[in-house]
Amino acid sequence: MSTEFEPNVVAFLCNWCSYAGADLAGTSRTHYPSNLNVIRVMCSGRVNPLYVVNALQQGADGVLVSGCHPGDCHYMEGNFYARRRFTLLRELLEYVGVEPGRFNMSWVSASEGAKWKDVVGEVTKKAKEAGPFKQFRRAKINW
Amino acid sequence: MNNKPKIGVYVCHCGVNIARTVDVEAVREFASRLPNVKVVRNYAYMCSDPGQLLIRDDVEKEGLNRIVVASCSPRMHENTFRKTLAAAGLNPYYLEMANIREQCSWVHEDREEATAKAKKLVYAAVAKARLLEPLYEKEVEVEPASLVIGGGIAGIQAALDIANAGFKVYLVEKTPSVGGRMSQLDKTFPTLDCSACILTPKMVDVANHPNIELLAYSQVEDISGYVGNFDVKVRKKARYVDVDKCTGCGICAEECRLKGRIPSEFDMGMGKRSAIYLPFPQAVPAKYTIDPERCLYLTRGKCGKSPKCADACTAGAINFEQQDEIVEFKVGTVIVATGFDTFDPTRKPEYGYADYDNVLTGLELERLVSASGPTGGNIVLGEGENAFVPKDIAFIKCVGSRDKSVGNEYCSRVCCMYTAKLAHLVEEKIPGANVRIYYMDVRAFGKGFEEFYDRVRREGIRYIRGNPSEIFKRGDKLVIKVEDTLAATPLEDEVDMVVLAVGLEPRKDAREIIDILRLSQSADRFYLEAHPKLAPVDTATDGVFLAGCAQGPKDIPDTVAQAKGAASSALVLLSSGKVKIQAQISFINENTCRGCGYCVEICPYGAIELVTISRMGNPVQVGRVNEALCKGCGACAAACFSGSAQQKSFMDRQILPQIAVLGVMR
Amino acid sequence: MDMKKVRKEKFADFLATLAEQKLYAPQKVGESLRFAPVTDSGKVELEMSNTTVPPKSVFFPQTETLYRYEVGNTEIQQPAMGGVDIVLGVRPCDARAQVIVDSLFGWDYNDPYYQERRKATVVGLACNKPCVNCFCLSLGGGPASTVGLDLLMTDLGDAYLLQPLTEKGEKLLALAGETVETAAAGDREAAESLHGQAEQMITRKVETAGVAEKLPGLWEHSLWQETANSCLGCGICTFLCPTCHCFDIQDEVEGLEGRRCRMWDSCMFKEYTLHASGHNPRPTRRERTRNRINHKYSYFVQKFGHTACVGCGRCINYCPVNIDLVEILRQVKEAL
Amino acid sequence: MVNVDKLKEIARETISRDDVKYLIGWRQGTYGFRAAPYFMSTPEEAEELIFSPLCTNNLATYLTLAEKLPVPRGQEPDSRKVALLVKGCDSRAVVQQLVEQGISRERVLVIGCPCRGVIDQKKVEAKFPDVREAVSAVWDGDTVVFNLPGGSVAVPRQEVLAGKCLTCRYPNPVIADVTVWEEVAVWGSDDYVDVRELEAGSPQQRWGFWEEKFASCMRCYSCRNVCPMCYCEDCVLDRLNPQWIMRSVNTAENTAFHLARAFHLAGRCIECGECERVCPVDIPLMKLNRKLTKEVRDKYAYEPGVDPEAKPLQASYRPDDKEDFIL
Repeated sequence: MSTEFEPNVVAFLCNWCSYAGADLAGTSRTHYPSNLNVIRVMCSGRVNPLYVVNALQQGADGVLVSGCHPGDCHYMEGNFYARRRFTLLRELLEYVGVEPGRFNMSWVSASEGAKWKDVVGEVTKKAKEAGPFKQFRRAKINW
Repeated sequence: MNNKPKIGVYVCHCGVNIARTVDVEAVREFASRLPNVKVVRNYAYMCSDPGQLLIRDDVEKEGLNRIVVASCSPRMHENTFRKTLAAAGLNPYYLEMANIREQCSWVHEDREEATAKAKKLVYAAVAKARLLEPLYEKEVEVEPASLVIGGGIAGIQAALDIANAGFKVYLVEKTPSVGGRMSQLDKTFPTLDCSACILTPKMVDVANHPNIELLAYSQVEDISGYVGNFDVKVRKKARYVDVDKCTGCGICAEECRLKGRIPSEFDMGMGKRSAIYLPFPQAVPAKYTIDPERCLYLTRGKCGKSPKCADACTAGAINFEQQDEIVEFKVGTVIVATGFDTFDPTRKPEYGYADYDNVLTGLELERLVSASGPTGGNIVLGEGENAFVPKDIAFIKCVGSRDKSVGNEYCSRVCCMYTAKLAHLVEEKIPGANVRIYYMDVRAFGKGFEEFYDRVRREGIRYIRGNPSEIFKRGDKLVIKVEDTLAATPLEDEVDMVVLAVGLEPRKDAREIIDILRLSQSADRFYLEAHPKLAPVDTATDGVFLAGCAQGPKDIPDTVAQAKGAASSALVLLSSGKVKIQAQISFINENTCRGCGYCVEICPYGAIELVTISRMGNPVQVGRVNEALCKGCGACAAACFSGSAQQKSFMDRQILPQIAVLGVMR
Repeated sequence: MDMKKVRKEKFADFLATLAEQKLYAPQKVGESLRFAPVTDSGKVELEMSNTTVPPKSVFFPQTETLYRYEVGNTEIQQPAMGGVDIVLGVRPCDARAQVIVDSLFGWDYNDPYYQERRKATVVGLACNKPCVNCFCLSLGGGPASTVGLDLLMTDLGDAYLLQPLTEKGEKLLALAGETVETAAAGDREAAESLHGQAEQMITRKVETAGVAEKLPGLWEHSLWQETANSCLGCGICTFLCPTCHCFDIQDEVEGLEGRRCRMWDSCMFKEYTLHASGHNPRPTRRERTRNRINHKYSYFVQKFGHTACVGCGRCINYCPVNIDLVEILRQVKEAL
Repeated sequence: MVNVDKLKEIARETISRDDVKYLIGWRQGTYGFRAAPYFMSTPEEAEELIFSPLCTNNLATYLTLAEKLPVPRGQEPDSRKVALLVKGCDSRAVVQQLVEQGISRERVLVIGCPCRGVIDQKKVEAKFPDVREAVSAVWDGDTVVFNLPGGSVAVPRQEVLAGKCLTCRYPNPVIADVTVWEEVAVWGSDDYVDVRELEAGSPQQRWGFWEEKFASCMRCYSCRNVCPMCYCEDCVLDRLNPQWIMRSVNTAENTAFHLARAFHLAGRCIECGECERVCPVDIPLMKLNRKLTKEVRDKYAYEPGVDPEAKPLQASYRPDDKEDFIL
């Protein structure tokens, strides 16, 4: 077994597009790294930006939020709000010294199983490059 | 009541689909050590009857009260297992699924990695399952009636379908008569059948149908409520004619002092009418209306010694005292079929529509070629001594469509074909006419369209590829400045008549319905459907459907098809009589809500409103969710600073433990 | 006990003799001063008015693990206790404050975590220039008070005079060896003169006599509401108070590992008295403000015989809205 | 220009009105270069009112901080207005509170005080370290004059004004029922130089900048409590269920707290600088807030607290919002 650093990525997927896209990747038997674990929510607009901070704090080395392409939101507008929130959150995270590769967002539709595979590959690679997240990781600080 | 979580975890092999890559026994063993987990089992096919029976037995024997199924995607079998829970006497929302097939065993090859991930996913599901709460799907009754807004062909068709199924329909039409745009057309492409001949019977059916209440010359003022229970307020504008007495004989119009002096809307201003009028001969209802903005008596309070119409009306139907009337009723569903406006070509001043009499729009030409039109079907320009029959005729396509400069990026879908149709009719009516069509592209995509386009070209109509830059007058002629882009030559084409194939636009007053029904607009400003592919007649508001050009430009068959679709969607609700309300909806903790209204702004369904409550005697404003309107997207929850807005089954306190597990577990 | 002195150029060497010990001294953390473990003697900051965070943070850390456990396992592991040998640079007011806090942690229960740290040697630093809001004189202290100290340092300009007060203080000086020298004749007088000058600089005064007795009678007095009007309800006054000692106990779990810990709490927070039922016996800032003053100047006096205030002035210096304890006490005094 | 007598007169009139509950202004503090918030309910109290370079506190906070006491059965809640003195920056807080419906317009009477900048107490204390008694100050041209015990000293504004005042673009109230004196000319502009400086570093450098600062936080919540935009009944950041942030005070929890606080202020911070001013351990919080203010301005051309009719930034979107980082 290699002792190479394997990042831990937490992903928030909307039920209608991205989660379905991820299911399609499975149905099509595409293969991708196992570093990413999914939390299903109904809409990317449901993802509270503090989830991302919390995930980093709790041990994630990378976080992904994925929703429907703009205009395709099952709830019409959720991903537009998400886009604003996470654009700002990303700026804030980088500003305090979180590496740019750690937080990502993607639009993956229900038909884009192949894109999902690429996205997983990409965010895993970026998190790997950034290394273990230490800045404000909660675990065992001051224990 | 002991509701301490007792969780049963069921790990599915899915034959070998999961078991080949995931060590299900290891996952089972791992899960058995997790907090609150009482029972863990492996089974070949959890979704099979024996699989489901396992759960039911354990619930009964072990007293389980939360179930985690680690199997395929919840998008696949969540409903299956919810039913299993219900059958076992558990609330169906005590279920959480771990997707270890689509998002684990099928996408990972390494058995160790896949097993590790499956454990994590199971743990995350257990962590959430501990905190699940029971949810209840509420049902509301559906009022067995429907409102159709707009009396064009879309509204007529939808109304007839619903009425024929046995439900009451209120058909509201803004103008004095149903019929809409289709009634103004002469022939329809590509079959060239007479528009009026196929439309009029339907109009009459609407008027006579026992289930249809036609509210012509009326406007929707307000709609409140939610799916199944909309409260509608309609303003019936005063016609100043008692419709019960009016026989439609028309003597009043003959007698009117303003006879022949008011441009007829129906004839696009080219024909003339009286102040009391029937918009067109086949109008339904065949009742006269007094134009309150023109009638001398209504505008000046005086019409000679006495209004001639009233004097002439033997039925005594004229009533200048008539007032607008508000009609209120309840419906279960609403169909919006408000149609379109044609593009106003004065917004393209280079085409000289405002400057030159002989520049017409397609719809104006339509009236000219119509036998019921102002010229009796003869294409004659000018009046009196100057009247002439044009010989050189040019059409310009895509006027106001596919044109970012006027804000319309979309294709209007009908202009290519109506241009071909009109060109054909011109050729037919003016022997020897020299007709050419300036175009960017020809889109003849429908049934019989390409054949018709081909026929028209064979009839000698010239298609010249080029987008004219200017039209100006030279002597008696109109000159079109254009570059033939296929020949790469600049042209100055002298013609007698230019027909602008204007595109379709949303109604100028489209906003009104948006505000009333909380609809959205797509980028093209037409009403937005719930899903462009899979819910093309639905809207974001449950129970509200779209038909016809209100949703986007389309031709008559598409309009009718969509109207039938909207009607059948409405009928699903009407005939079942009940509608289920989502269970996984949002709620707001009124104790902690600060009333900032972010959720109200964000909710795409207008499901949240601010209400004033008393907090220890102090009036405070808080958000409140209308459960019938909420669709459970959770956008409010993400926007809420105080965490007061939450989505059931996706509450912060349920998601944070999932994050913790996925983060902490390596 | 012999007085010594350490020349400033030798101060680093002096600290080096304590290198084996776990030494805490004022240092800049972020943008403010507090007591922190010394890893680099160059970072020790003694040219200060006082630390923002009082040295109570050493003896009674803001967050402290009491024990650790695994979820589902009844065994607990206790962390190592102690970890502090010397606390250097403590102002006399803060040293007196710690003695006040001692009575709390050794009253009905001897708190081992606290007591273990209190075994540390406390090296004081006399104030040559008290701050604007110091009023220690009114509370029985002073710029060179020795209460709670094992050794008192006085800044003589080019050297620190070292005055051992206890055996622990002597021991520390013994360790210092060659880095310190015997104080010269006149050093003591110089120090005393500085102490006297410092006392002169203290202009703020409170009259504490009778306050404890009077406070209960002012329960419904309007001064509490007037004070609370501008109060933000933050924790500055209590967190920075060297005698405030309230704490909360929480279990914090990460995955399957957990710990029980305690952390400072503040009676100025709404949650402080919030019951699980939702009832809050101190529902507004008025009650909370009243409680803070009553606790320091009445309840504590009744229980332990002395006020829980040493006049360090921090609550006044740092209050963002100029709520001034001296002023409140004046109002209490004047109230009818 | 600053006619305090006029201000007192207006205050007296205002407080005499039947429909005004109390008036919040400033008065001289108890020591040094301080002013203190001042709650007045009688006309006589107006005598103590001041408006000077010492008046740093943003009193708009008190509009939302005011506790609603239980109304005894059978009594009507007090619906009288609160009158409030505002500087330019403070007035933006009032506007934003209106946007977010934290207050209702008819319950507030805004008395506008065009302002020439308030002091940074630390800068002044560094200049006059030995001053112990309460000192008043006035504006005079481009200086601030301190009436020290030994005589008045004029100091150029640049040397003593708070950082936010040096880049101030809103010295005049953007909302007011009465404006006490004529507007002052705008002198500041803001290029977010401080933010850009930090942005230029590497992630390691940026974290290096923040780490110790966040580590030094005691979570006294003064930054949150003083903020005129933070007025939730129950703040998520110290809630126990769900617990977003543990009570433990350490770098991880403190950082999460500050990120969450800053994010909650995205598109809402009106840059009154109070959080930074009150921080007892001097965390440069405005440097954090201003990052988002800058992004909000650059990306969405949005500025909070200037238009009471505006939609909140986080509750609106444009279909063509930038999305260059999205995969």
